[in-house]
Amino acid sequence: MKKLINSPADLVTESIAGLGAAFSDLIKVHFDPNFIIRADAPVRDKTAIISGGGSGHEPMHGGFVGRGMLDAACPGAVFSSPTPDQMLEATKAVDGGKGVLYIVKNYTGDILNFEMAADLARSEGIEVEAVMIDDDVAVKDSLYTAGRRGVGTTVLAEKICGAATEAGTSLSDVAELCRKVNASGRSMGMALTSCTVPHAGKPTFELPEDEMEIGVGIHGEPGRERTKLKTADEITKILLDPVLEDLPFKSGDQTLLFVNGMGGTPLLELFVVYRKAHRILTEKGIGVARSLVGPYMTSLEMAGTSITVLKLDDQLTRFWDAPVLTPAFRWGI
Amino acid sequence: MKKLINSPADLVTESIAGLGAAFSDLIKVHFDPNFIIRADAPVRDKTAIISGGGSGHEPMHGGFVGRGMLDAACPGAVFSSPTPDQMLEATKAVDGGKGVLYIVKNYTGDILNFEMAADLARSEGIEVEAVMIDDDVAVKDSLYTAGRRGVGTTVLAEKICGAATEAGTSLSDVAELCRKVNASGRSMGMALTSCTVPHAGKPTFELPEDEMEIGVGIHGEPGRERTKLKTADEITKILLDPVLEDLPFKSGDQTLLFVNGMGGTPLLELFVVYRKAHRILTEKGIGVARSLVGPYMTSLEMAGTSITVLKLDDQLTRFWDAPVLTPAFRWGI
Amino acid sequence: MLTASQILRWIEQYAKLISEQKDYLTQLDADIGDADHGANLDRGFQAVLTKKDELAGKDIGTIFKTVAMTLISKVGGASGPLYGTFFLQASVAAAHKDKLSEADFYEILEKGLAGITSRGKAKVGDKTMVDAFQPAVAAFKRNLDEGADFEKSLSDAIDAAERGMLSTIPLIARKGRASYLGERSAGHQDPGATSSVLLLKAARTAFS
Amino acid sequence: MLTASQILRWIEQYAKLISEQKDYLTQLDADIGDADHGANLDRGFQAVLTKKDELAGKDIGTIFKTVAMTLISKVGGASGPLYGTFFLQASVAAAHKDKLSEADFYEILEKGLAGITSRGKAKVGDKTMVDAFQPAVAAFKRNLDEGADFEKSLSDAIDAAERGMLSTIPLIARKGRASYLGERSAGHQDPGATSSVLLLKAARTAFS
Ligand SMILES: Nc1ncnc2c1ncn2[C@@H]1O[C@H](COP(=O)(O)OP(=O)(O)O)[C@@H](O)[C@H]1O
Ligand SMILES: Nc1ncnc2c1ncn2[C@@H]1O[C@H](COP(=O)(O)OP(=O)(O)O)[C@@H](O)[C@H]1O
Ligand SMILES: [Mg+2]
Ligand SMILES: [Mg+2]
Ligand SMILES: [Mg+2]
Ligand SMILES: [Mg+2]
Repeated sequence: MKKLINSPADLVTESIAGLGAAFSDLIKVHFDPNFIIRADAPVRDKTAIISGGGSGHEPMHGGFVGRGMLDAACPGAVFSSPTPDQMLEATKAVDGGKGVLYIVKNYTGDILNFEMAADLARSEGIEVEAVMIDDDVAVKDSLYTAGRRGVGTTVLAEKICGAATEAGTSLSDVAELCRKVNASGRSMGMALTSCTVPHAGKPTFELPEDEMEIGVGIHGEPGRERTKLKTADEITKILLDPVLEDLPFKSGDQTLLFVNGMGGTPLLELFVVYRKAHRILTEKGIGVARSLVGPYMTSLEMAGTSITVLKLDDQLTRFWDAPVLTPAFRWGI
Repeated sequence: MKKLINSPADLVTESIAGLGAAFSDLIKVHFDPNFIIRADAPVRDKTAIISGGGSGHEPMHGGFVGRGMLDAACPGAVFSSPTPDQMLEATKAVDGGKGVLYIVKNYTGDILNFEMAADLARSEGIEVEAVMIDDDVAVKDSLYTAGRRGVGTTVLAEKICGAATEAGTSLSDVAELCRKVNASGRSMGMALTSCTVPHAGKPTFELPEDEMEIGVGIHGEPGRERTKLKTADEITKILLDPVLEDLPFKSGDQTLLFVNGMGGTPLLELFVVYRKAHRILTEKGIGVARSLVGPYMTSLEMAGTSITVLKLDDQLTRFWDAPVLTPAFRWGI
Repeated sequence: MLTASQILRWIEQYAKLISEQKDYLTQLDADIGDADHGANLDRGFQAVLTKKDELAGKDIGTIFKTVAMTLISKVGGASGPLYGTFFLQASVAAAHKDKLSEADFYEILEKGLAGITSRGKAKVGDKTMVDAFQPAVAAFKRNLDEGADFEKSLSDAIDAAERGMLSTIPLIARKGRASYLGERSAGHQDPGATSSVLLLKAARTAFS
Repeated sequence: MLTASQILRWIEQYAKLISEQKDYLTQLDADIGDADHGANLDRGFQAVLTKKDELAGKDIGTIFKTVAMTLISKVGGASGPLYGTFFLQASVAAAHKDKLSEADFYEILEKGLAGITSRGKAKVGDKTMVDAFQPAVAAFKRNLDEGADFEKSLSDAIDAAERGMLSTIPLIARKGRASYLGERSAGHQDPGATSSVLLLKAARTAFS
C-alpha cells in the first residue's frame, strides 16, 4: 500500500486538521468528536444543514462546508459512517434556532447512525429532519432490500439546499426541496481499478488489466457486472443509458450534467467522458444547462467515473447558481 | 493500460472539446491548431497572457483560461510541448493591442517552440515577451545545463499576472512581475507511482512497492533519488527543507503554501501533507498567509505530491486575491 | 450464575477474538461490502478495553451500557449502531444486576436481538447478523425450557449460530451494503453473521 | 547526383524507420526523459507522408521546406523545433534545386547541423543528437575532401554517427530533459542521437 499517510489510525484526524489550517477563514474543525462547521456557525435564524459519511470521498463532505452549502460535516473513519455523538455535537454547534436538516446517503450505517443522532438531538429540543439520497440506478430499487445507494446527487442536493437555507427557507421546506432534488437526479458509476482502504492495506477488489466494474459503489462495493474494458465513448453510453431511462429524462428537459471523477482518473479523461455524455444528451433533445466536471465524490484513489444527471427547473437552477464559499465550491462571492 | 479514452491519438482533441462544451460561458476552444481562449477574447487594450505545454497536467493550462488569469492556453500532445503554429494563432486571437506575454515552463521543447512562435508573432507586428518559470529545486541550478524545470510556481504566476493585466499592467511591467513571482517561488515534488503516457501504453518507470521517487518531474522524469517509502510527515520535510533553504525563506516572511496533487493522490492525503508543511513553516516563524491545496498541476494518474512556497508581498497578495473566473479557479466573481 | 467479572471477561475475550480475526472479517466484507467490518469492530472494542479498569466492580447493567455507548460512538457503519443497540438493550435487561442466572442471560440475548431487529429491520434469510443471532437465541431458549445446563445451552446456541452463519453463504442479501450486489452477493459468507458467532464463542471461553 | 525523387524516398524511408523503431525510441526516452520521443517523431513523419503526393515533382528545396514546416507544426517537444530547423536550413541550402551533388548534400548536412546547434546550443558531449550529427558531418566532409565516392562518404558518416550515439551512453546530459537527472542520466543512450543515426541510415537505403 503506497499512501501519503502517517498511520491509518491518524489519517482522518490529521487530514481534517490540514483542511482546517488551509481554510481557517471559512471553516472550523472540531476534534473528538470530529466535525467541521462553517466559521460563522451558528447562523442565527437560518435553517442549518449537516451531512456526513465515511471519509475517503473528499472533497465531500468537509470541502462543502461554508456559506451557501453545508453548516457542518461529520467525517467517519475511511468508508465507515460517522457516529451519533459527532452528529449530535455538530447539530448543537450549528443550530441557529430554525432546526437542522440531515442529508443522509442511503447506506444502512449512515441511516442508522443519523437516526440515532436525530433521536438524541430531538431529545435535547432541537428540531431535526432527515432526507435520504438514493440516486444510484446501478442498484435495483426494491422495497425488500436496503434500496439504492446515495451517490452523485448528494453533491448537488447539498449545494442547492444550502443556497435555499441562505435565502430563508424553513426546515420543512428545505427538506421538501431536498426530496425534490433526490427525485430529480440519477447516477451511475464505474471503476477501472480498485481503491485500497488504509486499514485493510490491500485493494478491495482485483480487476484484471482488461476488465472494468460497471455500477461500482463509492466504497469499492462490487457493481452490476464486470465486463471487458471498452472505449470512453462506449463506457459513457453504458452509464448514461440507464440513468436517462430511469427517471426518465425526456426531450425538452433542462439538466445539470455532472461527470464525477472517482479519484484516480485524470481530468484529461473526465472531459472525454463529458464530451460524449454532452453529445448523447444533446442528440436526445435534452438540454445541458449547467455542468460540473471533476473529482467531487471520490473513492480514495480508485480510477473511474460516475455520471449524474439532474433535471432542472427555475428553482433548482437559481439555487445552483447562488453564491457559495466553501473549500471545494466557490463562486459569486 | 487502463484509461477512459477512445484512442491515444484523439485524446487531447476530445478532452478539450469536452472542456469547451462544459465551460462554453467562459472559454472557446479552437481546433487544428488546438488552443483555448477566453470567451471574450481579444480584450481591447489589455495585455494578453498565453501559456501552454504538454497535455496531461490538467487543469493546467486550459482550466486557467478566463477572466483574471490566462487569455489563451496551447495544449500539446501528452507531455509534449505544443507547436509554434498553435501559439501564433492563439497570439493573434487574443492580442488586444497591448502585446502578449508568454509564460513558459523551462523545458527545452517549450522554450524552443515558444521562441519560434515569438519570432513569428513579432514578424506579424505583435509585441511579445516571454518569461521562463524555473522553480524546481530538485534540479541543480547550473549555467551549463538546461537549468531547473518549471513546476508549481507556474500556476501561481499565471493567476497573479492575469490579475495584473486585468488591472491595466503593461506588457513590460507584467513580464517584470512574472519574473518576480518566479524569483519568489520554489517547489519540489515526489512520486509514489508512475504515470502511463497513453502513447507509450505502459508506466514510464517502475517503482517497487516500498520505494518512492524524490524530486520527480511532472512528466515522470526520474528525480533526485529513489528511497524507501516514508511517512507523510517525513516526506513533507524531505520536500520542504530544500525548498525553504533555496530562496531562502526566513522567519517573518509571509507566504503562499501550495500543496499540489500529482493526479492519483486523494485529497484526504494531500491535507495530511499540508498539515505538516503548515506546521514546519509556522515553527520557523514563516507565516502562511494564503493556501492552495489540490491537483492543479498533475502528471496524469501519478500518485504523489509537490510543495510550492511563494514569498508574498502586498502586490502579490493583492493580485492573488483578485477576482478570477476560469474552469479551475473561480472566486470573487 | 454469571458474575460481573465473568461478563467483563466475556467482553475482553470478544475484543481479543475480534482483534485476532479482524483481517478475516475485513476480507469477508471486502467480498460483498466495503472492507471495514473487522477494522470497525476492532476500533470499537479497543476503545472498550481502555475502560476496563473503570468497569471493574461495576454492576452488569453499567458494564453493558458502557460497552454500548463506546461502540455507538466509536464504530460507525452499520455494525456500530447494531451491536451498540444489542448492548444497550442488554443493559436495560441487566440494570443494577451483579449476577445473571441462565434465564437472565437468555433475556439479555433476547432483548439484545430484539434491539438489532427493531433497528435494522432484518429478518432471517436477509443475509445479516440476524441469521446467526436468531437461531442461536432460539436454541438457547429451547435448552432453557428443557432445563439444560448453561454450558450445553451456550454450546447449542453456538452451533446454531454457526449453522446460521454458514446458511448466509448461498443467500442473496436483502439488507445492508451487500444487498446492492443483488445476485452477486450469493456465494459469500456474511461478515456480521461471522462476528456474531465470535461473540458467543467468546462467552464460552469467558464463562468456562 | 541525387534527384528530388531520391530525396523524397529518403524522407519516406526515414518515416518508415521511425514508425518501426518508435517503441524503442520511446523506451530510451522513458529512461532519461518523458517517454515520447518515438511518438513525437512518428506523429510528425506520418503527417509528412500525407503530403507525399503533393511533393512529387517539386524541387528539393520545396520538399525540405514542407518537411520542416510539418515537423515544426506537428512534433512539438524539443525534437520538433530541432529536426524542423535541420530541414528548414537544408531547404535554404537546396532552394530551387532539382539535383544535389555530393558537395550539395554535404552543405545540406552542414547547414542543417548548424541550425540544430544554433537553436539548441548543444555541443558535442552534452548527450544530444549533436553527438551523432557532428562527427557524421565531419566524416562526410573528410571523405568529400579526399574525393571519396558518395557511398563511402555516407557509410563513414553513418559509422561516425553510430559511434557518436554510443558515446552518449556514459555521458551526463547537459542539455534537454535528461539534464534534469544529473548523474543519473549516465548509463543511458540518448534517444535523439539514436533517431539521428536512423536519418542517415534511411539515406543509405533510399540512395542505393
Ligand atoms: N439492516 C441490518 N440488520 C442487521 N444487520 C445488518 C443490517 N445491515 C447490515 N448488517 C450487518 O452489518 C454487517 C456489516 O457491518 P460493517 O461492515 O461494520 O458496516 P458497513 O456495512 O456500514 O460497512 C453486515 O455483514 C451485516 O451482518
Ligand atoms: N538543446 C538541445 N540541443 C540538441 N538536441 C537536444 C537538445 N535538447 C534535447 N535534444 C534532443 O532531443 C531529444 C528528446 O526529444 P523529445 O523526447 O522528442 O523531446 P522532449 O524532450 O521535449 O520530450 C533528446 O534525446 C536530445 O537528443
Ligand atoms: Mg463501512
Ligand atoms: Mg516531451
Ligand atoms: Mg463494511
Ligand atoms: Mg521526450
